[in-house]
Parts: sequence; C-alpha cells; structure tokens
Amino acid sequence: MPITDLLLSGVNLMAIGMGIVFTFLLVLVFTMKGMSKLALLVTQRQGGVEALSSQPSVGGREQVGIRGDLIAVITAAINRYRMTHS
Amino acid sequence: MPITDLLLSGVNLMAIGMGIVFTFLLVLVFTMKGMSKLALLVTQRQGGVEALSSQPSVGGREQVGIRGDLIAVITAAINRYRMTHS
Amino acid sequence: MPITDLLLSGVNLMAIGMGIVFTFLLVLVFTMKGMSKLALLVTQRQGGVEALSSQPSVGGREQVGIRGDLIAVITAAINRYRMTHS
Amino acid sequence: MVELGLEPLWQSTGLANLEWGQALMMGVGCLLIYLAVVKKFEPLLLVPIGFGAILTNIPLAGIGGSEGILGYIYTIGIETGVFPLLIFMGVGALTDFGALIAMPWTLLLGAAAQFGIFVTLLGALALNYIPGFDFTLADASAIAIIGGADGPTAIFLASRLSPDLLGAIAVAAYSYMALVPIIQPPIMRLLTTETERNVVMQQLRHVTKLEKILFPFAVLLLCIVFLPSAAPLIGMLTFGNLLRECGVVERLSHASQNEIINIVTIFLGLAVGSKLSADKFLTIETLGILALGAFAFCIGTATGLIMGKIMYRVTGGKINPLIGAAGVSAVPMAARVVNKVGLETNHHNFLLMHAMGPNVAGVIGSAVAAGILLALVGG
Amino acid sequence: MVELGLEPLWQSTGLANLEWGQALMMGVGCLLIYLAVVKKFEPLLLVPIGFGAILTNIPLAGIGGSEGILGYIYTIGIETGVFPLLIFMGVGALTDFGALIAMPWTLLLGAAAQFGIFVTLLGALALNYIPGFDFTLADASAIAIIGGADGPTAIFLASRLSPDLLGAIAVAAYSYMALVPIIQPPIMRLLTTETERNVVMQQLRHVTKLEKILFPFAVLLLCIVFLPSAAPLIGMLTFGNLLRECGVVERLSHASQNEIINIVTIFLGLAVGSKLSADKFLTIETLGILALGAFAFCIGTATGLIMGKIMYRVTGGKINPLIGAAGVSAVPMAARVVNKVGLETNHHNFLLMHAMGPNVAGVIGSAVAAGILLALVGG
Amino acid sequence: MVELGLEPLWQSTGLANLEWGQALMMGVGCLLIYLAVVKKFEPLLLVPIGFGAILTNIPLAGIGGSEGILGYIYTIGIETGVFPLLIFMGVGALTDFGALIAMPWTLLLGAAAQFGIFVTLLGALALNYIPGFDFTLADASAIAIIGGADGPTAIFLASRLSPDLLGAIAVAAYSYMALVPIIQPPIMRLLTTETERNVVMQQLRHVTKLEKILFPFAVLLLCIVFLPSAAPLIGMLTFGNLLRECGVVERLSHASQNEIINIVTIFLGLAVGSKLSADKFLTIETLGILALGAFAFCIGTATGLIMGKIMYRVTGGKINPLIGAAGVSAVPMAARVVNKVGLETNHHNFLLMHAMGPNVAGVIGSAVAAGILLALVGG
Ligand code: NA
Ligand code: NA
Ligand code: NA
Repeated sequence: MPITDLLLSGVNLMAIGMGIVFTFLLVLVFTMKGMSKLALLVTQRQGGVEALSSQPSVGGREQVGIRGDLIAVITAAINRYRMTHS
Repeated sequence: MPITDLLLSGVNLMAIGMGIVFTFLLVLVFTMKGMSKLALLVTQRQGGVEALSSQPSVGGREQVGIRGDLIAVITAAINRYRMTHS
Repeated sequence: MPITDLLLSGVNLMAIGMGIVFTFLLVLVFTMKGMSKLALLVTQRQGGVEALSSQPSVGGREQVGIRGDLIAVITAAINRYRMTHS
Repeated sequence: MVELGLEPLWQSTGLANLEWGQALMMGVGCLLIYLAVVKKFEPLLLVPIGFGAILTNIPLAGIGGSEGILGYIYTIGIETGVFPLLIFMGVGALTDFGALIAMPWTLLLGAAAQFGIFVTLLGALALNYIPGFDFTLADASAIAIIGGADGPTAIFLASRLSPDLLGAIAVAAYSYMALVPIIQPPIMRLLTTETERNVVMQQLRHVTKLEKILFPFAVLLLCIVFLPSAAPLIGMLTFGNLLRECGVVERLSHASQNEIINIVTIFLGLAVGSKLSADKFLTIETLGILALGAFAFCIGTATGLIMGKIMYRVTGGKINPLIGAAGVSAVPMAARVVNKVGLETNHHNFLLMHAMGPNVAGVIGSAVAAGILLALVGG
Repeated sequence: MVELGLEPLWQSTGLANLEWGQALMMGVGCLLIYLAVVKKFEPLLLVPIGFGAILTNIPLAGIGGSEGILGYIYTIGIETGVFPLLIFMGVGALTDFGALIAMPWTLLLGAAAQFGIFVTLLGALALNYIPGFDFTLADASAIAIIGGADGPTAIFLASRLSPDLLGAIAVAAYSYMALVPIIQPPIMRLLTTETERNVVMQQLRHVTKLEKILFPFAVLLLCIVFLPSAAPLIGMLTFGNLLRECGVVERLSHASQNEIINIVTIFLGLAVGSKLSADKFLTIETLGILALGAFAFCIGTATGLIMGKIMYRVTGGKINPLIGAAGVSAVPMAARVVNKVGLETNHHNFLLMHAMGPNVAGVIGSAVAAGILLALVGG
Repeated sequence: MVELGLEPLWQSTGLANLEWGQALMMGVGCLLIYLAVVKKFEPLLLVPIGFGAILTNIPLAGIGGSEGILGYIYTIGIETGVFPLLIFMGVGALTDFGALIAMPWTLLLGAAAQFGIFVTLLGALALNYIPGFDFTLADASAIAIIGGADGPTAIFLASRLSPDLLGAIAVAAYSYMALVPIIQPPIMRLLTTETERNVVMQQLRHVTKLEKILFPFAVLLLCIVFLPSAAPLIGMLTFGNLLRECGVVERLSHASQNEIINIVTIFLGLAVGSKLSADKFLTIETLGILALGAFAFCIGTATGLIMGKIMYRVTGGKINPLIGAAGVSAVPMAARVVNKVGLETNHHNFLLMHAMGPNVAGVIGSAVAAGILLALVGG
C-alpha cells in the first residue's frame, strides 16, 4: 500500500477511533450517573444506608486498617513500656 | 438402546453401585477401627502419649492458636495501657 | 562403544570437567575480589556508606528482623502486664 | 485502506450481533452473581462461574472459544481433569477428618446418602420417555453425581462422561449445595421425631496425630484394592490431607490450602462458566438437570436420615438421626444445618462436631460413587 | 569418545560465539536493570525484562528459543494473550474506582488523553517516508498504543498485531511510564496558568458499596454493546474489580491481587525480555518506536490538559485542569505527578484523589482504543 | 446394558490387577514418606515423591500415564526442564550469598567437592563390566550428578540426559542429601586432626548491599563467557538472587521464595514420584545408582576436606578444614553438620557462617559441572 493511502487510513482510524472513545466514555458518564441514582434509590429503600455504604474516604482497605491498629497498639505498648521502665 | 434396556442398566448400576459404596465404607469402618487400635498400641509403646496426641478438640489448628495468643497479648496490652493511661 | 573406550571418554571428561570447574571458580574468586573493591570504591565515593551497607551479620533478613522486633515488643508487653498485674 | 462506512462499524458492535440466547445467558450469569453476592450462595464458585457465563456469551469476542482465554483455561484445566483434582487436593488439605476417625460408624451415613445419586440416575434415564430428552447412560451418570453434593467431583465426572452438560451440571451442583439450608430442614423435620432430634450425643474422643496420619493411607489403600477408578479423586484428596497432617511440610500444606486452591478456584469457575453458552445451556435438558438435581438432594437427605434412624435404634438411642442428613457432603453447610435444626429442638444440643463425621464421609462416599460410574459407564 | 581437543572446548564457550549484537543487548538488559534498581523506574517489570534480555542473548544456551524456558513461557503466556489479561484482572482487583464513580465527568479527561494514541499512529505511518522504515498499519497501531501509557494493554495489542515489535514496544511503554515525572511537569506548566493550577477542588462525595459493585457491570455492558473486541481486556479488568468489590470472595480477591499478579509479572517480564534479541531489537525501527513513544506521551498529556481546561471553563472554575494530565493512565504515577505539580503552586492543594478519577479512566480509555484498533486493523 | 456379572466387577478391582512390582513400589513410596515424616529426611521433596510413587503404581488408574494428572505434570514441568529451573530461581531468592562474598576463596572448596561427580562418572562406566549394567555416557553423567548433592540440578540433568533413570536418580539425590548428617561426620573425623578441627576462624567481614547486587551479575558473566550450557541453571539462580537483593521488587522476591517454589515443589515431587514405576525402578540399575550415589557423596566430602586441609596449610592455619565438607552443597544440611562436628571438638567454635560459603559455592560448582556434562555429553 502506498504511504499516502496508509496515512489516509490512519486519518480515518483516528477519526473513527477518537469518535468511539469519546462516545463510549460519554455514554459511560450517563450510565454511571444513572447507576448512582439507582444505587441511591435501592440503598435508601433498604433503610440501612450505613450498612451498605463503604468507608468515607476512597482509598483505605481493611487490611491496612488492621495493620494500622496493630501498629498503634504496639506503639502504645512500647511507649507504655519505656515510660514505666525509665 | 431402548429406554427399557437403559432403565434395566440403571437398576443394575444402582444395585452394584450402592453395594460397592456400602461394602467400601463398611470395610473402611473396620480398617479405621484396626488403625486406631494400632495407633494406640504404637503411641503407648512410645510412652510419650502427650507428645504425639493432638489437641483435645477436633477443630483447632495451630495457626489459629498462635493468632489467638497474639490477640490475647495485644488485648492485654491495650487494657493495661488504657488502665494506666486513664 | 566398548567399555574401555567409554572409560577413556570418562577419564577425559573428568580431566576437562574438573579443569573447567576449577578454572571457572578460580576466575570467579578474582572477579569477586575485583567486584568487592569496585563496590567499596563506589560506596565510599557516594559517602553514605551506612545507607548502602547491609546488616552487620550475614544471615538475617528484614522480615526476621521485623518479627524479632514484634516478638520483643510483645514479650515486653507481657512482662510489663504480668509485673503490674501481680 | 481501513473501511470507514457506518455499515462495517455497526457490524463490529455487539448490538448488531447479539442473539437473544446470548443475552439470556448473560442474564443467567448476572443471576448467579446476584445469588452469590446478595444471597451468599457458594460465592467462591458462583461469582467466577457467573462472570465466565457473561464473558463467553459476548458476541464476536470469542473469549470462550478455542483462541480465547476461557477456552485455553478450559482445555488445560477441565478437559484434562487437572483443576477438579487440584481442588480435591486443597479440600484434603483443608479438611480435618478427626470427627470421622473418632466415630467411624458414621461412614455408613455417608454411604446411605449416596442413594440419591443412583435414584437420580434412574430418574434421568426415565426422563427419556418425555420427548426432547435423550440422555445416554453416560449423561445420566454425570447428572446423577449432582446428588453427591460435591462440586469438584461433579465437574470431574461430567468432564469425563458428558462434557456438553458440564455447565448445567456444575451450576446445578453448586446451586443446590448453596440451597441446602432451605432444602434439608423440612425433610429433616418430616422424617424424625422430636425425641430423636433431642438426642444429645456424647463428646468425641481424642484423636491422636498418628491416627490422623494413618487415615489417608487407610482410605487410599481400600481405594487401590477395591476401586482404582476412584484413585485420581481419592488419591489427590488423601495427598492433600497427608500434607496437612504429617506436620513436616507446613509450606506445602499452606500452599495447597491457599495459593493453589484459590488460583484454581478462580480459573475453574471461569472455565465452567464458559460452558454456559446459549446453545449448550438453553435446552430442555437443562431444565431436566435442574429438576433432577433438586430431586437428588432430597433423596440423598432422606436416605441419610433413614440410615440415621436405623443407627439410632441399633445403638439404643445414642445416635441423633439428624446427623444422617449431613451425609450428602455439601461440606460444611450440611453439618451447620444439622446443628441448627438440632438447636431448634434443644437449645443445648450442639451437633456440629458430630455432623462433621458423616459430612466428610459423604465426600469419600461420592468419590467412591464417581469411581464406580467411571469404571462401569466411562469405559 | 568425547572429543578432547581445545578447539571443540573453545567452540563451546560463549566467548567464541558471542556476537556484538548480543553483547549490546545484554548491555541494554543491564541498563534496564540499572534504571529499575537505582532510578526506581517501574522495577517490577523492568528487572525481569532486563534479566530476560540478558538470558535470551546468551549464545548457544537457547534460553529464549523454542526449547528454552523463556521460549515456553512466551508461547504459553504471551502468544495466547493470557498473561496480559491476567495482569488486567489483577489491576482490576487492585484498583479502587471510587474516585471515578464520584466524578464521572472525569471520564472525558481519560478519553481526551487517548488522542496521543491516534496521533502517534499517524506519526508511525509518516515515518515510512524515511528510508529503512516500513511499518504496516498493524505495526503502527501496536506502536501507537504506547501512548495509552498502559503496559499490559500495550503487550496484549502488540502480541496480537505485531509480535516482532513486542520487545521494543513493551520496553518503550514501561520506560516512558517510569519517565512520567520527568515528561509531564513541563507540559503541565506550559499549558496551564497559575490561576488554573491554583483551583482547589471540592472533596469527593461518599461512594456506596452498591455503586462500586455495579460499576464493573456498567463498564462491561457498554463494552459488550459497543465494542466487543475490547471485551477480553475490559472483561478481565471488570472481573478482577468485581472480585475486589463484591465482598464475598475475599480469598479470590486476595489471590488476584497477590499470588496471581506477582507470579504472572515475573513470567511476563522474562518473556517480554526474551523478545529483546539482537536481531529483533537492534534495528532502526526500535529508534523510531522510542521516539514515537515519547511523542505519544507528550501529545496524550497535552490533550488531557486541554480537555481539563475546557472543563475548567465549562464548570466555571471548579475543575483544576492539571488533573487532565492524569488521563494518560500510568497509574498511579501520573496522579502523583499531578498532586506534586499542584502542591508546587498551592501548598494546601492536594489533588491526588481527584486525579485518580481521570487516571483510572485512562486505563478504560486505552483498553477501548485497543479494542478499536483490534477490530479495525486486527481483523 | 451394563454388564452385571461378578467377573467384570472383579476385573475392575485393583486386587485382580495388582502386580507384585507395583505393590513393591507402593511400599517404596510408603518407605520414603516414613523416612520423611518420622526421620525428617528432606520431607518437602520426599513426601510428594513418595506419594507420587504410590499413585503412579495404582493399577488401571493410569495417574502417571499420558492422560493422568501426574503424566500431564511430568510432561509440562519436567520434560521441558521448567520445574527444576523455577526451583533454582526460588533457591536463588532464598539464598544469602553474603558468606561467600566475604570469603571468595572458599569457592575452591566448592570446586574440589565436585570431584565426587566425575569419579562417580567413572564408577558408573566401570559398572558396565558387571553383566546387567549397560550405562551409556549420558546415563553415567546423569548418575554422576548425584555427587553434586543438589536435587534440582540432578533432576534437570537427568531429564535431559537420561529420563528413564530420573526417578532413581532423584530419589538417590534427595535421600543422600538427607543422609548427610550420617555419611559425612565419620569421613570428617577420619581425614582431619583434632588441631585442625580446633581452628577458630575470624569473624566474617561486613558485606555491602552493592556487592550482593553485583554478585549475581559476576557469576552470570563468567557463565556466559565460559560455559553457556550452564546458563539456564545459573541464569535462573542469579535471577532469583537479584530479585532478593535488589531491594525494589519485594513482591516478586516474596513470590519466588514462597508461592512459586512451594507450588512447584509439590508438582515436581509428584512428577518425579510418577517415574518410580515398577518397570523403570525395579531394575538392577537402580541398585547400582544407589550404590554409586553413596560413593559419590563420600568422595565429594573427602575431596572437599582435602582441599580444606590444603587451604589450612597455605593460610598458615586460618582455615578450619572441616568447612571443606560443606562444599558438596546439600544446603544447609552440610553446613550444619560442619558446625556440629566443629562444636564436638571445641564448644565455642561456631563454624556455621563460615561453612555457608563453601556450601553455596557447591551449588554453583555443581551447576557448572552440570553445564559441562550437558555441553560435552548432551550434544
Ligand atoms: Na457426597
Ligand atoms: Na491510557
Ligand atoms: Na554441589
């Protein structure tokens, strides 16, 4: 295939490609907004919002929490130990 | 194969099958009883019954035990800490 | 192949084999000595010897160290607890 | 040059290619995931199976095809029988046979409950009288094993005897295993009297480490002598159990109980799900299989209970017949159900440990039954 | 009899057989390891890739050949596409899409950044004007995906469209992902005003567990409807994410996030490294690929920022345009860079969480772009 | 219709089909497990090998056959050489070469101990004078590597040079490695004087992180230059070690040291066990291999000690010759034995760390020897 034709194909690909990418993600935006509304409805109807809602912050995972607790406890134990030891 | 023959085969299979299942597990009952006696003999001859016998209860695993200890220790440490802190 | 020829081949193999093994490991000795000198130079030039040098003893791994610390802390906590409890 | 027309673009969308059967099967996949997540039905298996069902029914993508990832996993792991055997190794490594060793007679409860398998076999063959059904003896055997209430055994046998039905059989097996708390209690109440359910069993005796180490050898020995066709299943089960009990290979025992079984569970589930394609699953036969599966569970529970009642009589009331219901396997769900029904009658009657004996006996029992079917039908 | 002469002995040494190209490629391998260990460039991938490059270029040993361990791993894991898909499953299990769910409009930033991919495609084709370059449309597409800034996507697409270029493409993808902290900040400062960079975004709203569970289904649904060719990638990503979020399969989620992804990462890296053989890598095309890769990252960053600026205008200054730069993917590096550049301007402006939205949107965006290229070029 | 007669039923039992050789080999399997569990002989390998031997000799089941699970594992993992290489990667990740880096001259002890390999090669060939033995040069080489006292190296070489003898060779290698505490001490006491055993060696110097990172490259470089045929073994060993020491890929290092090596150990053991079938193992050649294995260990220990005595002289008494015995590999057993024998003579003389140098040198030494045999015999 001559390079010019290749480039033409490339331009076509770019047009189609960015078109689909934007369409896809734009539709996803609205799908997610619908989904969130649905989730809110379901969660409210079930009453127990707290039971189903996740942690306030986005990042944390349970494991981290547990480890954090462990470290806190141990730190406390060390401090206590040092305080009473000295 | 006509369905009647199939069903006959099925009845045969059931007879043989349940026969073998019961024979197998019945023989296993006696094998296990023999095995347990043998184990008792060996264990007694070795004297150290305690060394070889497992935990009293059937369920527990070592790991759980270790974790249990850890939790107990940490709980104690926390209580201690709170008590002296307040 | 007659056994005598096989044995001759074996003797040849032994001569070549041990020769290469010794040559290889002897060259490795000098390579390692060179490498250690190089490492010393690089490490010294970077100033922060401490930052790059590993633990004094050869064996230990970090994990072990951490576990060791944990056990030490917990042991201390237990002792502390027992002391104040009794 | 890449074609730009809207027609080829449209032709590459799923919308243009989706058949109603595929859409329906994706719905089935979502339903399985819903049951797993919300109703807690065997989630470790039903989440991957459900998702595998969705993925395999996506038009054009060919994920379950011979060049797709699910197709590869199926070929390597299920067609060879390797994955269910590795799960069995993990089950062996996770299972404490102590309760069974302490009460060897409960093996008979595990034997009786296998009756459900063979009655279902007859039922499957009888279904052939209905137009639309055409089960061979191999098909009927693979369907019947659902009554064994043991997922990996069912998948292993189906992959050998009737791969086309594997999806439906696996789904039925795991679904009914999850439904045990709903299926079993009415049958248990119906077949036992309150006096029987009230029986408090004596505490289990100590089991020594040596007995636990010898146990896998005893089971394997009998399997070798009487039923070598069950040796792959029983062999991997006892191997896993030996790793667990021998006490000198903690690393390997841990790997069997965690890494291996977890990894294999994900892949097994996805690969089983890949058999839930519309053309294989949306048939009248699937309905038959689902009906037969429920039937099998009920029969197995009932025969286990009846054997329990016999043992209650023979021992002069020392055996609570409820523990017979645990003989269907479905470890540890069935044992928990026994415990719950026991507590309903007598608030201080904890049967969990006593039910674990027939429960694990049921695993051995259905592996034996699978071996028999393989030997007599699979040849 | 074994020959004893010095000649055959000498002939079996590496010294006698080493070609300069192989020596050079071992040097490249060492360089990658150096960058990984000392400069901390994506060490999880570049250490195995670098070592694989060394091993595959050892003369006579054939480690990367059809009978060597790296050859086996490549055939089983990369040629089939299984390894990048398993990595995608792990990425799904490791990724919290909460930030994206809280701000769905940031998906558009992830869309805009994919412009880098398609511009690079044109660039690769234009390189054909230079003698020595002869990229097909498939080659150009595989190269272009470097602009997606997503390693497994690049490896998956290259293994399908242009296996010969896979080594260079993977190295370029991971190298530039590691270089994000150097490539992006100047472009970010150039294209945004201080007022824009100063924008403090409002805190993210709570995201419920149900939303997080529904999210993978929403993404997969659109993929099925519009772009089934992206279903392997999107399917495994959403499967991993469902394992993570559904809360009932902790064992499987843990296995995806640890055992599976770690094991596959080692093997994927070694196998990619085995494609860094002298004859495949030491070509003028590699130079072109490296140049195009840098170009792709710059364009992607720029278009992400421009979309950020548009959203800044449209929302009346509620969106900090810097977070557009995170749309290229390179999770989580790009989001961290956004946070750092944001803090330079305003010491109290933490953009990390807000940048995570476009950052993970970029992963979806490049998987979509890969699906398009597969559908239109891969056929 | 399924045949119901007692004859076909009987024909499907193991009892009717068991050959005495199979029964005997199951006994051998049980013996290996007994030694592993009760005597703590290399349990991580001997438990799976022993169980694999039992499974593969079950009549009719075909577990070790081309359609059985052990057969699949053997084909995929051992025939390709992949499993021993992955074990080597794990060994590299688990091994701290610090003691060797601190005392590079102890490499010579690891070299001297390889003499056992080549003397055994002669011995194996000489056995051909006895009727019934017919070892080729390849067979003899595979047998000789038992003297390397390194399990994965022996399995790797045997799978390449003499697959039929693999079972016997692997069993001999691991058995004698476990017997090191019994085989070595008498030889150590015989060949050294009390004065020599009394030598207290000076404490090892600090080894920097940089040296530990450069070490795998140094070893691999020499391997590339001099002996590319050893590159698969040395390459994976040094790769594992680099993962361990480079400090930036903790996840991968952990996976190599745990998940990968544990999983592979289970499968490797089972697959090796599957080669313990009656027809392959119950031959006069196995007796020869067992005898030669013991011989190899004795010679290797002796030549290691003699080199230790030479170094004792040359250094004016700074080297305790006992550490030469650790040169046979058998990590870490041989080093512990040295420590124990040293403590017998002098209660304050801890040689463990000093013996680790020659001990890990022995691993490199036998990999080098394996490379030589592959290059000269395997062609
Ligand atoms: Na059962
Ligand atoms: Na991207
Ligand atoms: Na050695």
